Amino acid sequence: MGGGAARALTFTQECVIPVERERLWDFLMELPRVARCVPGVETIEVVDASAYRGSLKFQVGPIRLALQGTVTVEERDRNAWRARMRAEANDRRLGGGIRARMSLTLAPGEGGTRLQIETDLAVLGKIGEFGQPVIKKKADTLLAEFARNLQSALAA
Amino acid sequence: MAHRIVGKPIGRLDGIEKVSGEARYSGDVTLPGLVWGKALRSPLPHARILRIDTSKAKAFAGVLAVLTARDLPNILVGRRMFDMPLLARERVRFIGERVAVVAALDPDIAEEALALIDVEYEDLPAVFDPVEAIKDGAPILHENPGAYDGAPPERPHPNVQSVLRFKLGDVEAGFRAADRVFEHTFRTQLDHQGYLEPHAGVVGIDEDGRVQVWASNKMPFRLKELLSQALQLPPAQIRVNLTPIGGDFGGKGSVMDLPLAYHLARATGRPVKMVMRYTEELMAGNPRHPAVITLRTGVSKDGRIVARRVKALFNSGAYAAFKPAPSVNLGGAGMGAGVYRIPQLLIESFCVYSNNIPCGHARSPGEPQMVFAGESHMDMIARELSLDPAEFRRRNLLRDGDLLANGHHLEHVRASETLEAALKASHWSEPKPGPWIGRGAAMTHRHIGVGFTNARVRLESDGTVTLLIALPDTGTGAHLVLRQVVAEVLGLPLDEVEIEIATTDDFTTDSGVGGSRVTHTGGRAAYHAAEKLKEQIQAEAAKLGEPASALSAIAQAAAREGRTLEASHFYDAKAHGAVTSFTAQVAEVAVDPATGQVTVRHFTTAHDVGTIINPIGHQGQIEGGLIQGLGFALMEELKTEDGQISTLSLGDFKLPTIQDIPPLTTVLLEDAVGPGPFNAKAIGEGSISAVAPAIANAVADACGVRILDLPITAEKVYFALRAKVEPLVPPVQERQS
Amino acid sequence: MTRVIRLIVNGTSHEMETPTYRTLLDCLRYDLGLIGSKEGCGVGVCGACTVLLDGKMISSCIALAVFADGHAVTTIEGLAEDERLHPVQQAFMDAGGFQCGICTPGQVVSAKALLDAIPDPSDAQIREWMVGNLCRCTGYYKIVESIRAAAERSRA
Amino acid sequence: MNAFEYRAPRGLDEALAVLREHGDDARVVAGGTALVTMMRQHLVRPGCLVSLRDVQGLDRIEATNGALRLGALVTHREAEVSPLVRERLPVLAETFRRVATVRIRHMATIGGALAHADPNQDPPVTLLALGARVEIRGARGHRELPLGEFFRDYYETALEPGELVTAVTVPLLPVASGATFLKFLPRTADDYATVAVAAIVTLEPDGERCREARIALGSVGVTPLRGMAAEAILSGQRLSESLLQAAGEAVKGVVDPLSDHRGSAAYKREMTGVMIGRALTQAWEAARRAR
Repeated sequence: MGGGAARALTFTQECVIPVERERLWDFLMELPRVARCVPGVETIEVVDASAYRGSLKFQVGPIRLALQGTVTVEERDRNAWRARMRAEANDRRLGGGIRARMSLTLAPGEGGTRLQIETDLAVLGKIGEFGQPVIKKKADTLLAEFARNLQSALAA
Repeated sequence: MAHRIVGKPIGRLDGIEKVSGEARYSGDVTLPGLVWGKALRSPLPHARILRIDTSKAKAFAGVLAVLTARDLPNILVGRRMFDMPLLARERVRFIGERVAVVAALDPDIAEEALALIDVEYEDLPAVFDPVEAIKDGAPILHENPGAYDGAPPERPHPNVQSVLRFKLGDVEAGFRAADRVFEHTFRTQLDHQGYLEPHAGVVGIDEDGRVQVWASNKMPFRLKELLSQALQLPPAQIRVNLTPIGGDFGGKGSVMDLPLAYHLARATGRPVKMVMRYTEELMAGNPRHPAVITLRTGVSKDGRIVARRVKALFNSGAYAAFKPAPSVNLGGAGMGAGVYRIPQLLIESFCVYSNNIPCGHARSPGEPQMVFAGESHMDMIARELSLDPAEFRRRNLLRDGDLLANGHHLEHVRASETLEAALKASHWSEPKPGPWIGRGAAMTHRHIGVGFTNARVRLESDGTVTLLIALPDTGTGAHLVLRQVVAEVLGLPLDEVEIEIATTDDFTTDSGVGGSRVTHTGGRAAYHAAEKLKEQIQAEAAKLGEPASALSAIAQAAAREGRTLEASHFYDAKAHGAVTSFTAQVAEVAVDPATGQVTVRHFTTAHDVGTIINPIGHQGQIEGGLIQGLGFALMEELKTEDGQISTLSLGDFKLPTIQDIPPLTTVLLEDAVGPGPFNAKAIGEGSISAVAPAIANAVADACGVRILDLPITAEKVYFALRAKVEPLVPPVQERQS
Repeated sequence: MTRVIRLIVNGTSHEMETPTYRTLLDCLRYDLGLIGSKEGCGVGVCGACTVLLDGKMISSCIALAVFADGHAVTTIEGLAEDERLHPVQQAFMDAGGFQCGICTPGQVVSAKALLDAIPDPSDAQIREWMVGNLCRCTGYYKIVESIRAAAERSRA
Repeated sequence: MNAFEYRAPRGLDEALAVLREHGDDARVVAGGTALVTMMRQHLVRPGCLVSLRDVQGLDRIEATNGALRLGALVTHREAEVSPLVRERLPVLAETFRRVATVRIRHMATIGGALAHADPNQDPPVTLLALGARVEIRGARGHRELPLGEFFRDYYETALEPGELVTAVTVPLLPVASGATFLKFLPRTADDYATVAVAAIVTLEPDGERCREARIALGSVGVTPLRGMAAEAILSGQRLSESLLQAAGEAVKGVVDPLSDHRGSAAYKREMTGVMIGRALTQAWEAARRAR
């Protein structure tokens, strides 16, 4: 059993960012900046202190998703160095969408801070009718790329 | 006794429209001004609907109407228990539930418009597995199911739809008396009936304000009642027009989209056609219930069953609406007793709510699930007792005077003859042709259906006879069978008896097609009506001094006096008789040890049948049911992950093809005593249920691997084989709930 | 967007204006009223929509009507010759090669194409050719018999 | 389906011009078995559909020096029954024969199959093992790519916007070679492969040792894969159980399957090893006979 939307498998990305935990935390808590590290993100705007609205383009071969939706920061726990956020986005033209719950944890690591991103992704509606496993795989690679971009953004 | 027409291998004379493409199914019906309806479905398994915005869809060119629950009366529909809204109201309970409906000039425009409807949801906790669903603290699907019309009183947990019990003697005492007790748990998958005609319907409101309905539905009179309730209209204002049905297999008995088509017709002032895409069938039809079944059996030293307890959990999904039985459960649960005399028996069957597709009836409802479990269990016990599985069955088979789980006592029991016939034909006792080859046997039995049917026969002025009947043609060949019965009684050639398809205006009632009923009830209704007409004809002939064979002269004489020779009969078989039909099947399989692939090398099916009225149609029922059983055993599965079905096309949900069928031997034990015309029995549901366990038992015999959950995929067999030699292997693919 | 196309259906030429998105199946069924061809799976798997395009069997549910512009289409309605059933049609009736009949037009059209290509097919050839025509009623045994019988009848 | 503009150019240059004109909004269609299905599912919504069906000269199968050249519009069925393909490259004809159903093979084209780049298709596997090259035409003219460089990812190829596949060239087998394509279908006969493998074995003059082996794998990665490590293990060796074992282990190392209705990733990996062992055995025997 599981709560809410139909779940996909959970992906986990791990990477070490060569900066101290505080700096990484502060960076991550500024979502618009983080969003620029997400491949395909086109716009991101602040709704309120914990909610953001944005759009993302994402392609699986012939299928092009233009997702519009919101990201909500559900938890900011600087003592536990953990943040949880929830993304909901739909593609109007295709009639479908995605739901993602992400949890970011920061831990001391070799020469920097170990960032762990756990993502729980659901693919809904029409999009879900097309090879679920393929889209999961795609999302996985997208998150890996995000982690790499984050690294370089902070290294700079 | 010898017959002229009954029992003759007559081809499908009734099918000229079908082979020529002229047959008009519901989806082929068209009316002036007809428009198309399409439903928007929930992408979430359990959520609150916060907001629906249909403005963009309404503005889309070619759209005539968009309706949500707000626009409809707050009516709940069902076949027996009324718990399903026409459109989701405030809350969705499964992925695929209808939340809005659109009418447009063509189906593509309607589907385009669906994407323009904005729905805002708020997730609710969901539950998918039936075992989880009845634990304390599980998410609750319906606050007060007991309040629904037709809801059975007993409800040990709010997520239980219904409980069905079969009890003989004192089961605990039985277990105390047993020398050995065995317990095994089995799982069966979610499976679609697989008819190739998706649900289709046309609803129009004629100039007299009557609602005209064309629907792929096998019970026109029940449909009329259900629509009258769903639409809040007097029954007289609804006419159901019969069309051929493109496959039923139990799945075509609900109102499905018809109430929505009606409301769209009201909203647009046009007749509305709604045809589900096959993807919608697989996502939101009413498929076969998945099951979790535990059997506990106590046996004596000499291999006799002294007690059995069966607990079945059927995962019914979000609504009970698709189950027609008064129990709102699956009668097949009674097959937990198999074909065996079990003095102390307790079967408990629970249909459970979960956030999955609502399940319904499928060919012999509940039986393929229960017989897979029961007949696998029998082989596993036989192995433990070092008995030949056939011998273990022999010692326990039902005999004359024994009781079924439901308390019916049996006569003319031919269980052992049927088993022996299958064993002989399959060379059971001969050595197997090679390594990795195994044989497995399984048995079942099926009641001869009951119900009520109206038939009317009329002598036409040209001397031919017309049979008026309101039983839809689901493809079984029943209409041809009924013509044969009438022709036999009246001594006419077959081509002088025609069928006329009635509407719901022509009769007052009829229980329709299903439950292995039609040859019995329709056959008897036609038989007695024909007998009555025969008497009239003889009386007329005597008056005229004509031979009774001078039919046109007799008809014309009556016509001159303004009379038509016509006779009707209403046949009503209420309770099941003391006779059932037994089936024994043997599968011979080869297992590829390197891949786990199972090949059925040969299949033997033996049936205890009555008088066969049409051998071609009869054999067709056996073969069709058997291959459905093969698909259930080896390949068919609607895979779900947290309520989301991922096999949403016939490219992913695979049905057996013409290259997947095994060589087949059929054995028919004829001339039994049957309640149908000329001693006929039933055959439609006789061949499907024992196939899976026969194959599972053969796989175990071939390679020593016992598969407890269907389907028996190559992967499961492969990893089970590996597990025998290596303890640490990847798990067999995650089990589906 | 619409397009004017010309189809030669069962020997008769039809010129019509049809939306570009119209499938050949919908064009036959709704524009021309030839309802013999059925939509089952809608993805080219089940064969209920089988028609012959220039003599070759195709899935009309995943072919656009515009694809057939200027080409010859044979449907189930075109098999019988002046009220006389095609041998395949007769054989399906005699041998009980159908039950509900929803797949039958596709079965018959495919079987006709088979006998046009291979007048005397082996059972293996019948099964390989017909694998794309699903039938849920018959279990296929009587379909094989029907085609065998039709082959014999055609030779006679 | 959404409303779209339909264009059916009769020549290649015209087709390229139409593609330039419509850019990102245009989709190319030939047989339509993949694209029309996705359009019906509302997954693909082109503004303009450019059909190559009427383009002349892309439907030929011809023998060029040491190779077969199949035009992009050749259907799977035409490739399957072509006497030329059956005589020169029977393994390729057999591979096409295993695709879906006769009806689909009548519709689906070779160019379409390559451009669609679905890793679950059969022909790319055999074509990859055979060392086929893809001919591409675009605004900037003509170019050619080895198939191994053509597939990039799920449904993604090296085709630039506005480019088209025009043909595929397939070298014939060297002497003393045998080739086998195996499609593992544990469910139904009309299913996609759970695993598909192609193996080509070329023997030394001694007729015993393997001079060269070429292995390709389908349905076990984001593109069809080459089993190079296994090929290296085989070259110079004599056929033996242990050699097949080693080759099987080697291919298992390169695959990265997805769990789906046709099997879990773990099962597909195991089956790749089994199938490649069987394919190599058959190819080896064929090579012996071919001497």
